[in-house]
Amino acid sequence: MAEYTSPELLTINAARLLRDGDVVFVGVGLPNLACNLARRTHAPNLVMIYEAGIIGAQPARLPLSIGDPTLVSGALSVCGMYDIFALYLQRGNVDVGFLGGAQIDRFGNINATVIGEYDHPKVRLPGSGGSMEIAAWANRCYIITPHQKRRFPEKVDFRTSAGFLSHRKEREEAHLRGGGPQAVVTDIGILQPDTNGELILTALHPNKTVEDAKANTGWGLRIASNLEFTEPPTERELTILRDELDPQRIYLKGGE
Amino acid sequence: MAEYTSPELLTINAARLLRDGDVVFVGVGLPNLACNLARRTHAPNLVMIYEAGIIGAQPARLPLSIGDPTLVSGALSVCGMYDIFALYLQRGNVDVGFLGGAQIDRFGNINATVIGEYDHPKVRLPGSGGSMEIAAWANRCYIITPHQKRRFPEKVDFRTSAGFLSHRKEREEAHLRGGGPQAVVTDIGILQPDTNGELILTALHPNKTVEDAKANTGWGLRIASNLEFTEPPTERELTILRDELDPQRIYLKGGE
Amino acid sequence: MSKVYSLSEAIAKFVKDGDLIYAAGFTHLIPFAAGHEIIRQRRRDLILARATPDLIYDQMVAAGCARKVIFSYMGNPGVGSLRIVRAEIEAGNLEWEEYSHFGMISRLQAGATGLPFMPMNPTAAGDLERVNSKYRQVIDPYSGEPVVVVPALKPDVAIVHVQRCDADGNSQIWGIIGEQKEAAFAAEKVIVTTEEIVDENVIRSDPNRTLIPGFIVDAICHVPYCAHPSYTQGYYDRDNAFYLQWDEISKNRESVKNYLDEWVYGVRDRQEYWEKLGEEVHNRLKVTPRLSEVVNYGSY
Amino acid sequence: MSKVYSLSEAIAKFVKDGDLIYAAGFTHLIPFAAGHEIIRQRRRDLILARATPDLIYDQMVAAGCARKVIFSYMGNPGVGSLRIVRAEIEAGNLEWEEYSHFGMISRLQAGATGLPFMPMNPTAAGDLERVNSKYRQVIDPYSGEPVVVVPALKPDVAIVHVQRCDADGNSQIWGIIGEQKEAAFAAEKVIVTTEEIVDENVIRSDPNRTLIPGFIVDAICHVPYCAHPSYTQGYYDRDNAFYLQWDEISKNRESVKNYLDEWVYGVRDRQEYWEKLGEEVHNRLKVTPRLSEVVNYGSY
Repeated sequence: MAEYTSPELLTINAARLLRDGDVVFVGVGLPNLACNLARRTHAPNLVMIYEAGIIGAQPARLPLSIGDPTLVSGALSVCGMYDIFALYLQRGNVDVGFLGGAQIDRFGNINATVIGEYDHPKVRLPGSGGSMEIAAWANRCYIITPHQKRRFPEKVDFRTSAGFLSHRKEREEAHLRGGGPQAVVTDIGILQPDTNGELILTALHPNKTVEDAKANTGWGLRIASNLEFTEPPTERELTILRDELDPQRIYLKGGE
Repeated sequence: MAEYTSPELLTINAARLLRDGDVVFVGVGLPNLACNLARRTHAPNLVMIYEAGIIGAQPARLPLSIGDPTLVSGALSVCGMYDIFALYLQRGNVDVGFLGGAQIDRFGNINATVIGEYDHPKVRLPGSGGSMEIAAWANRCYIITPHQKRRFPEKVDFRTSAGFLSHRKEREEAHLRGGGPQAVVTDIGILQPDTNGELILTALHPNKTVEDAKANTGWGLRIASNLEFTEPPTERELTILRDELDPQRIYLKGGE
Repeated sequence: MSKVYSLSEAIAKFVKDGDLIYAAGFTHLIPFAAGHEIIRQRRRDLILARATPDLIYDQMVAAGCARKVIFSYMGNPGVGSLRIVRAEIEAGNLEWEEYSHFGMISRLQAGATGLPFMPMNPTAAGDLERVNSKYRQVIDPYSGEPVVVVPALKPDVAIVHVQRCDADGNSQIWGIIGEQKEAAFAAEKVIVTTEEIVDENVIRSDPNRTLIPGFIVDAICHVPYCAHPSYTQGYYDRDNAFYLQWDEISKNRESVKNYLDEWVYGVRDRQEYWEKLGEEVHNRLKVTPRLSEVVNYGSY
Repeated sequence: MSKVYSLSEAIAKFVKDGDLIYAAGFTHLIPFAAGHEIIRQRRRDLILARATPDLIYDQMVAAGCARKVIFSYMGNPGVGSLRIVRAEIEAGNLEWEEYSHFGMISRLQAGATGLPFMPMNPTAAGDLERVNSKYRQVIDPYSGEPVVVVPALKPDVAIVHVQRCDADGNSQIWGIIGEQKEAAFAAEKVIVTTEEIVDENVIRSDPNRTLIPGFIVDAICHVPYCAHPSYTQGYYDRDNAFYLQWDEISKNRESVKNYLDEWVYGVRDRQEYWEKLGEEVHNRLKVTPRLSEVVNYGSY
């Protein structure tokens, strides 16, 4: 079995969740790599949209910021920021959004704003950016994150973006057009919402255990009755990632 | 004194009301000619905006419709219809609007919608177009119209756009950003609102009389105490209109 | 799967009786060929929405396709009255729903942006809001003052004519862009008619010019001269003579019937229509080039 | 009267202590030269609004120009934390007002379009709306459902960097256009900085490219390389190395002070700054051309 780093594992598993034809609202870093990997494997018709207003980018180099000029040159369309959020995201033209944050709680709510009290922050984080709307309006959301106890509290300090709130029913009653988080891809396995919207462990990566997952989760993590095991990264996936997509290992080096 | 047609008289008097630097929301026909005449005489920095989304047109031929392609080629800017109404008109970037209609009443309200009952129209007119917003939001509005009794009723059948409503106070209480109609230019003279917002005769054209005006107005037209007389069209004004702006007499032939 | 269809296939597949249609284009780029194809396919009970119904809806109403029009200015632009629509309304044969231009375009803006309504500052005119109950008010929570709102317009089908697009429907438009983008995003289905289908690289050379992304487009139809007697900036002129001629034709039903028989039912498609117009018209509407300066996007 | 000023004249004339400033540009076209000039002129008590404060506001906050920031994402894009703004907020030295990106840009959209507020569909996240009382709700009069609203943002001064404009300020932008247009229309005063002042005929050759009309512009400043370390599409690349370097510099106040002394207070203007950056940087940021296809507007 091939050797791989944790970011490679995350990226490959995120890529596999994408479907051909998906319109993806994507940031830089691992989500960008995951989309490009999916495009080169099972999802050649995937469309990448960036919050900077870029549709159908064809970057000639690895983009280093959400507004990298390489995303613009050769793109299919570029529009303003109001339009990208309104015509694309709010209107319902986005299938998939990627989210991240400092804390993800039991019901998939995310905190990217503040640790401690909002008015007297212990640690001030970057804030929502586009994530409040992505979480609400993209048809499906995926979260890519290292699996650490401090990142998975029972309840987030600040709800920057909505998962299932306190229960799937609460999200449904809010009439949000998007379906909420569909999977959290970690370096231990994959968490997915159950019928109540609670994140439970549905898959383990090779050589990882249920105990690894439980020990690194801040709530009493439940395990799916039909727990699955992810296929290890293939040589092909790793080759594309390493040779084509991030040859300088800017995002793929291990040790995050 | 030079001979001139009624449309020439209207156009020249409308042109004189424009100021250098004015941003004018303009339609085709006489308002377009008036703006171009003003640009060639006392208002070289006047900016013409068309509801089709055209800013700073430099037409090489006389535009025959509001969306004539000659208005686009060589313009300074072209934007969408939402933007032209929102960013320009609603935002307060338009100094002057031109209005017209089948009926103009004592307080400068205009009907461009229907003669008779709305649901069972005797004569169905084109409707508002942009005039509802122009009348409300342009800083100053001017109306160009032949002076006929049926066009000047005491009260319009349908209020397509707001003049001073029932009184200047009523308009002020509506907090509209624009100042309302400033002048109605007719082939007899000029009507302007008094302190109550009622249109009164403030100027007569050469060879016209107060009696002409009264006989052709559908309410008891009051006469300004300092009634003025307009300067007759000059040779220069007529020459520019006839030789440069409408050499084929599409809009300037007499007899309307 | 290719989304490139002939116009007649696209109309057959995507336009149903009873649909709310928005054939876009403010004076410019009006998709007359699509209107004629709808007439030929004898669609019925359509709701026809456009800021300015223009000749295209006058003809569709004359042909019996519509049960209702939604508009903000019902005139023959630069000429005068829109005789057929007007007569049908005056006779009580046609439903209508009416806005100001800004109200109409705000409805599309709401539809396009996924909002339930769009606010507008008050105009105080009052009567249009009184007769059209879709105009409502909300109170601005910051000032306590009223704001006028109109509900989102979401056409079943938008038909949008463009200068050029690629085979996936990524579409570039210049000149008057009117409500082309908003109509496409507001609608459930989008039919793009285009003067040219170009290589994807032409589109990618200038992404800021692309107003409609291919993935919201359902059908792409290559229809040169689609807009006549309206025009396509840079491709051919507006046929002003026909707008004047229609004013005469539409004065009586017999001449309207003759027109439709000859120019709509009597031709197979737009190509035949264009050829039938003949050399004189072709030459009269020809345009000499006036090119944009290039811009440099840079190779990154 | 000419509206062409040197940048230092324009800042002196149009930016006052206490003003609400919107230096526009989403990653692209950030007017760093204007930020540096504001620092050199020692403006105080500014309210600095931007979706992403970016390094420009980190530097202005470090220099003591600001009393408050308004933002929706406070990071060093592609690098990590925005250390100075973050530290000042954590220390309680800096007021802040916070939105999501869509909330922020909706505020500008309302300001630009002359509306008192803009509606947005609910996101249900709740906490940001709880801590920021400028978020309000109105009830959609059609469905009875709540809609979230934010009030218009009307900056005292917008600073907008563009690729090219004419001497009247008619400005063309391509690449990421972010909130450039909205900021200009929303603001009371508009300062345009430009890579090039071109002949009016260049602008008129492609009117659809003109996002900002000259008559809303108060000052036009010819400032090549204004955006460094941000970039101007087609003119020079983003200086990613500097974004990484700032992450180090901003770790302590001494190195920040040294940076400002050397690169802001220590140079007269952008030209001196650019020359000081030196050949290696110039070459590293050079861009080879990639030109748009032309379009034909036609001679009418």
